[in-house]
Amino acid sequence: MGSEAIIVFLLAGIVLVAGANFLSNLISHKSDNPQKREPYESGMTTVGPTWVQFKVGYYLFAILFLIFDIEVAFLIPWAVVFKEVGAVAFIEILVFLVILGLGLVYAWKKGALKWE
Amino acid sequence: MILSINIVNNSILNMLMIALIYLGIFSVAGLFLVLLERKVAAWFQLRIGPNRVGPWGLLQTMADALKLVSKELTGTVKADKFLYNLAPYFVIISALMALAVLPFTQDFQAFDINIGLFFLIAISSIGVIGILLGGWASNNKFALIGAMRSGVQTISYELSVSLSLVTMVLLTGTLQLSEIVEVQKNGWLIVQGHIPAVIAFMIYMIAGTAETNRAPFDMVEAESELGAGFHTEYSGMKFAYFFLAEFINMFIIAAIAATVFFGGWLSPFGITDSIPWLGVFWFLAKTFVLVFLMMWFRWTFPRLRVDQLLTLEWKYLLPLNLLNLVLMAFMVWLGFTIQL
Amino acid sequence: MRYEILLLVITLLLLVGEIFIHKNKKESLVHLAIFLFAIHTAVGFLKLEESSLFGGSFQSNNLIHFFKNILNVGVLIILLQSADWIQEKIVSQNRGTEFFILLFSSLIGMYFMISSGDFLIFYIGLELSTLPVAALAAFEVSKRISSEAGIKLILSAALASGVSLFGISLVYATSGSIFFNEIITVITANSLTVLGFVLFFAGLAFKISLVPFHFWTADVYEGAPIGVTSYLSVISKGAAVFILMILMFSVFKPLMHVWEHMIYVVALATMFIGNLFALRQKNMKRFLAFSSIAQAGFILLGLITGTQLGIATIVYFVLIYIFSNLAAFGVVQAISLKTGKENMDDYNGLYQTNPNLSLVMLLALFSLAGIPPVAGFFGKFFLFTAAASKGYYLLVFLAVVNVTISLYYYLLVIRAMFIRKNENPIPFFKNKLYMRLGLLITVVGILVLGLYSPLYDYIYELSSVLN
Amino acid sequence: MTFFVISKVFRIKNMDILSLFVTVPVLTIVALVFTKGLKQARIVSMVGSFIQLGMAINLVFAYFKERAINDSIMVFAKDVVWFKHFNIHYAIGVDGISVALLLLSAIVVLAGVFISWKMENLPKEFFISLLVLATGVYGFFISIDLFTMFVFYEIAVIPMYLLIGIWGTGPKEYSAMKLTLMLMGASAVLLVGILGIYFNSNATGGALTFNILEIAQVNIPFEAQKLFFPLTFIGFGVLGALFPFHSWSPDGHASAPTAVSMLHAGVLMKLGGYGVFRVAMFLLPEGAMHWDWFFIILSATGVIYGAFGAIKQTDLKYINAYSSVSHLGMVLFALLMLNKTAWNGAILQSLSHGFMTALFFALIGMIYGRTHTRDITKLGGLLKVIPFISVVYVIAGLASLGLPGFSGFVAEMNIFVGAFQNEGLFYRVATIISVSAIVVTAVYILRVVGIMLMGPVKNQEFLNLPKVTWYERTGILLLLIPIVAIGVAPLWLSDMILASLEPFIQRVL
Amino acid sequence: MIAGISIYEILTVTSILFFIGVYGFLTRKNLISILMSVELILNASVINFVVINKYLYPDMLQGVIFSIFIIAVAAAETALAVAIIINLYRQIASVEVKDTEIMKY
Repeated sequence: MGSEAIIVFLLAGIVLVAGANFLSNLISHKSDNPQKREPYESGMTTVGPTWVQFKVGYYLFAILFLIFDIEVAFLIPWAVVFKEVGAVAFIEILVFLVILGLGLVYAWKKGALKWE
Repeated sequence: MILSINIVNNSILNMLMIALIYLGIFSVAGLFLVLLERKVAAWFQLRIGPNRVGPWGLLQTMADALKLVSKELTGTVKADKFLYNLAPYFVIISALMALAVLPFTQDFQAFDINIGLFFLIAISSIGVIGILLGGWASNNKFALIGAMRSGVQTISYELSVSLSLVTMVLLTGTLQLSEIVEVQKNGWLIVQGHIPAVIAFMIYMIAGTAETNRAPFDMVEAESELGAGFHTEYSGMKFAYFFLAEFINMFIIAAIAATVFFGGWLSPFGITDSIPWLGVFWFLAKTFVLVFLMMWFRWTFPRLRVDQLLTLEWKYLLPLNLLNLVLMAFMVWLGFTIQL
Repeated sequence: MRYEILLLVITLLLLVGEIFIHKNKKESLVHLAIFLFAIHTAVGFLKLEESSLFGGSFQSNNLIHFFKNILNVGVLIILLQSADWIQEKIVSQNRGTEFFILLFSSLIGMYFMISSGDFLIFYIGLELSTLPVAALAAFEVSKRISSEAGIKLILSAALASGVSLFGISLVYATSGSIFFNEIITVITANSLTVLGFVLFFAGLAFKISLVPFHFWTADVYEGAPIGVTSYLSVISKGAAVFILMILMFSVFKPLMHVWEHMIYVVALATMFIGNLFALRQKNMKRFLAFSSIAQAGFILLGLITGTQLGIATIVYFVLIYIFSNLAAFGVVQAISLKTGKENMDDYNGLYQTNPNLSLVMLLALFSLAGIPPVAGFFGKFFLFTAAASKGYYLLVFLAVVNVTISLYYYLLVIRAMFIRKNENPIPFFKNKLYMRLGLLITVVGILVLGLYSPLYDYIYELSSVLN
Repeated sequence: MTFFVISKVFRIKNMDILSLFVTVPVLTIVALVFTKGLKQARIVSMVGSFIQLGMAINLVFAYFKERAINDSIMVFAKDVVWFKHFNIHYAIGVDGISVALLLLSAIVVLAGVFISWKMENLPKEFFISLLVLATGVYGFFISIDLFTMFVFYEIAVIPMYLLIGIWGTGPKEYSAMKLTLMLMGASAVLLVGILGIYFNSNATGGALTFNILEIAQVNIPFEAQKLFFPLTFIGFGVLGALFPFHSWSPDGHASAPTAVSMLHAGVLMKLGGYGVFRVAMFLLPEGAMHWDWFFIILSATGVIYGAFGAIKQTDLKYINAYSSVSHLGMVLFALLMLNKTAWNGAILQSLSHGFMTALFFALIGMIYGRTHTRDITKLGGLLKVIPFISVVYVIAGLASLGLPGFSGFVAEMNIFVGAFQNEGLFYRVATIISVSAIVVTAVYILRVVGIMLMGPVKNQEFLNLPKVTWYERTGILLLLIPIVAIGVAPLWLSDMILASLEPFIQRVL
Repeated sequence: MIAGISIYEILTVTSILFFIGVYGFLTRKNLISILMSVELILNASVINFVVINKYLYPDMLQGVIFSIFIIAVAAAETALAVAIIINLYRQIASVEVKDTEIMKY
């Protein structure tokens, strides 16, 4: 008995969705109609493929996020022990954040944060 | 021992019971929040809102739920069936698991792990995978655009959420939620940390609202341009999951804020310390005030454009947040905190 | 720590400059970067105390300082040689400073890697030294070949570091520590440790591009900008060799009876495959890529000894190799920049039009091949001596056979430049100051390093730290 | 004399008489770098080579003077530590053998410069390469440290590639590559041998050393000798055209420009014999005894093979190249005979062949320069057209086939007398086979003389060939005089060599 | 520590994970898949470190700290790799390995 609890909640979530789906299948009214299974596009038939190359800006932000998220991953342990360590921790994180901040400013100036 | 609730002695049975209780909380809270939203919306617009089904329309969402259950589960032919069906699981499970670590009171917390806050941050970002999957697998242009927007928005604001929480962790020195609440016996963190804590709270609320894709940050499902966004192709119960999860997420965001900034189940000035179970009341009260705040946002602010949204996060909130973090660290280092 | 901090400050300065200086004045940053790095290199030669920081995670001694100086000089040469390219092609894209920032970051990573006192710093240093180079390899964003080089480099590097990490985790499992000085005391040659070591070695072998982990080398070298290619082939390889040597001679010394055989086989395979593939290359960059694979094989001859002699010869060889290879790459870069020609056939009749460049190339190739009196001969001779000191006469013999094979293809280039005639040879051009300076330093190095014996003696003195 | 002047100018002490052999060519090269055009280049190189010749002659006299008061193995020895930790020294010194070979080298280099007087194509680079080669050769002969020796060996070999590749004729790229690779491959083998000697040089507990004289003090274990003797022998032997590894030589000589052929056949190939003698046999005597039979077979085959190869060829240069294979095979053969007389003969043969073959190549170059063909079947009656060249050619040919009165006779005489001193059927058979090569030599020499020089003029264009110029005369005479001198008065040379053979005899026999 | 599961089982899993990664790296035809294979290898190492630390050397945190750094570095690596892949995709509209082989031996 311990971290199995997480698995229990996982299963509970699955049961909830699967059960409700099952229930819905059980009681819903069904009708067949080919138009119903078309993708919705404001009443028009879809033209061209949907899965196309997407705007690169999204990836750019994803990459930026990755970097800053990892930064948070380092900040969390630091934050936990900050009270105990004190001055050294403060200075070190200052260096860390200054470099990161420079990175952010750099991305800013390079136009990586601009959504075009 | 992670599970802190003990209902029956048999461990397996105990777990099942807990799971069931949480499922109950989950659905009831979801349904109630939906109703609340509609009522709040109505009040803001000087309407009455749902008032036919049950007293004051209390059963309105129950009726809606029944309607949704009785609808046929359809999907488009072009969809990637497996991923399409998988998406709801992600959003539901992540919401449910996040719920499980929240301390409703001292004793009512499904599991109290020592990295609680970290777990919350981690688990809350899984939901976006469900949204991305759903939007992509639908093979619908609106859905795809919605999903992509959701992705970029969620991950962006995730940073601010995490950073503002980290700012508060500086005060607590622990990630365990129960201990975070414990620390606040000397005063809620928003008081202890005063200026930076207030800033952190404001950032957190903005970012939290955005992370749940709620207005004014709801480009994801901007009706006027994207139909229904990422869940355009979802109907019936499958739509309900996303709908439900969104409201639960709102609750979770508010609950975290209540726990971290406002002392969780602690009563103001310890007025109900002698009656522990009243903690639930205080917790829910604080949470719902914050939920109301989020709903207030929704009906007050106009929707942002994507570029404005990203500008807000990356050019304002994030740098501000980093500075705030340093400020807080500086304060904690020099002991400028307020201890009641 | 002085090296790291100073270079970090320079890098940040450049970053600040990049952020705040107007687009039209970016060119001055190129000069500034080279100037600052030259100062950094010069400062590196000042005396520095041996020290140990972060509870033994970061170590430095005079040998490491010396090696960092070697790397500095190498990078300085690369910067000088690349300056024209940056000024002509890159600054106009407003990315000139990034080149320096990435290069310096990578160099900081190498500093940390070779100074590491535990596997964590080692790993971080390794990655920090590799990742910016991958970005640099894909630096010419409009060129497909450059992107391919970048992707190949980063994927292989990621695989290598992953494999390496898995090996480290196994070593950690058996020894219970990631600190080198603690591992030394407990390590024994049990099968799990050996497996861990082999995986770890495989990871570094990727970086040094030893056979059979060399597949990325030629493609990356061909695709990447030449400055980056030379960085990969000398600095990156040199640093990896150095840390591999340190680790094998200290931490993994108890496994010596295992890795001796391994190195023996790998050395032979690397030399032969590198050389034999080099024979058929037409593109100068690919050609030099395979040649540098073969050179890595020679380095292993020093590695197999596990003695002070081995360390000294390897460091000495790497030093000389840096100068020789950079001279060759410098010429290729100069020609490629002015004419865009990179094939060996284009070099036909080069001596008629550009005698100085041809002579530099001649010296570089002789040095790479190991022809006296240029420095390469001494480096190779001492490596062979080191290997022979352990009685590996057969290995030395095969290595020398390889020297002969390599001489063949080096002579092919010399033949093209001096003997062959060309209808439309590369026209005469005059290099700019930086390039000339870069080539001049390498030429002086090639000519002087071998004959000036106190240098070797100095390295030998320094090498005693491990024993 | 010259040395005196130089030593005054450069304030070099008397002991540095040998280092000058390296510094003067290097200074010449440096001077050449700053020259412009053919005229300046050839003047500078001529002056440089003259100084070298002067130094060499001076060295001979100085040697005799020094020898009278100094009975150490090497005189004018000098020793500077180079790489401390490997115990590598820049150690130099000469004995009679080296002095003789240095003299040979100086003469051939000077003759080579004269023969290349009209080098139009890239003259500066040509003379630089030539002098680099000369530096290597001088350095090799004065070194008594294996490492230094190896360095100079390679320095001497590598310019050949450019010399043949750039200024050669015919399939020059192929020949140059073949020559370089085979010689460098040989040096690869040699390197292993040297390292083997080095790591076994502390058999009696001393430090590892590269110094030949120091190694000669210790007895290297027999096992090591057995292993490293063939490596060292082959390593040097390839340069001395040891039989199965000789194939670079005909191609290389045929493609090389005249001066290079001269220098190569006349001097560079001597490095092989000298190295075999000085390193392989001197340092590894037991190995030499052990492998004696094997290399005798190889070298005897080389003698015969070279001779027959020369018969078959029609290209003048090939004929001469194969004849070189034969003659140098005889040198190696004599060295392996392991007795004093044969050794003396071997050294004399080296010298004699050096002058002779250089002369041959010089003459061939002149003939080719005038007639534009080296095919003897297309030539004829040259005696009438260019008498000077033809007469010298006949003289050189007679010297080559060992006519008394010329150097060849003295050398071959000594070799065969020495060879016959060895008892045993095997040695006898080998000797007889080698002796028979003399007959074959006579055949091909006379064949060439007969076809090319005698008879009617086959091509009318040949009637108006240019006269022999003064520089060509000088070059030829430079080479011709020693041939005659050795033949007529061999004793002074012989004495010098014999005295120097003493340490070898003590160690090997 | 998880009750009832010994270190051997977990190490077996990570080894399998590792070799799946290596196998995937060598056989996959898509650059993104290759990247994912690499991530598998890294994750195998991460799990290894944590598990070994937890089971064998629970008094020190070296393995856990190591794993945090691996995660961070892996993220940086992925970011860079994806960036380069995107750049490549913009030029050749493909992320297949076979399309990236214009350079041959």
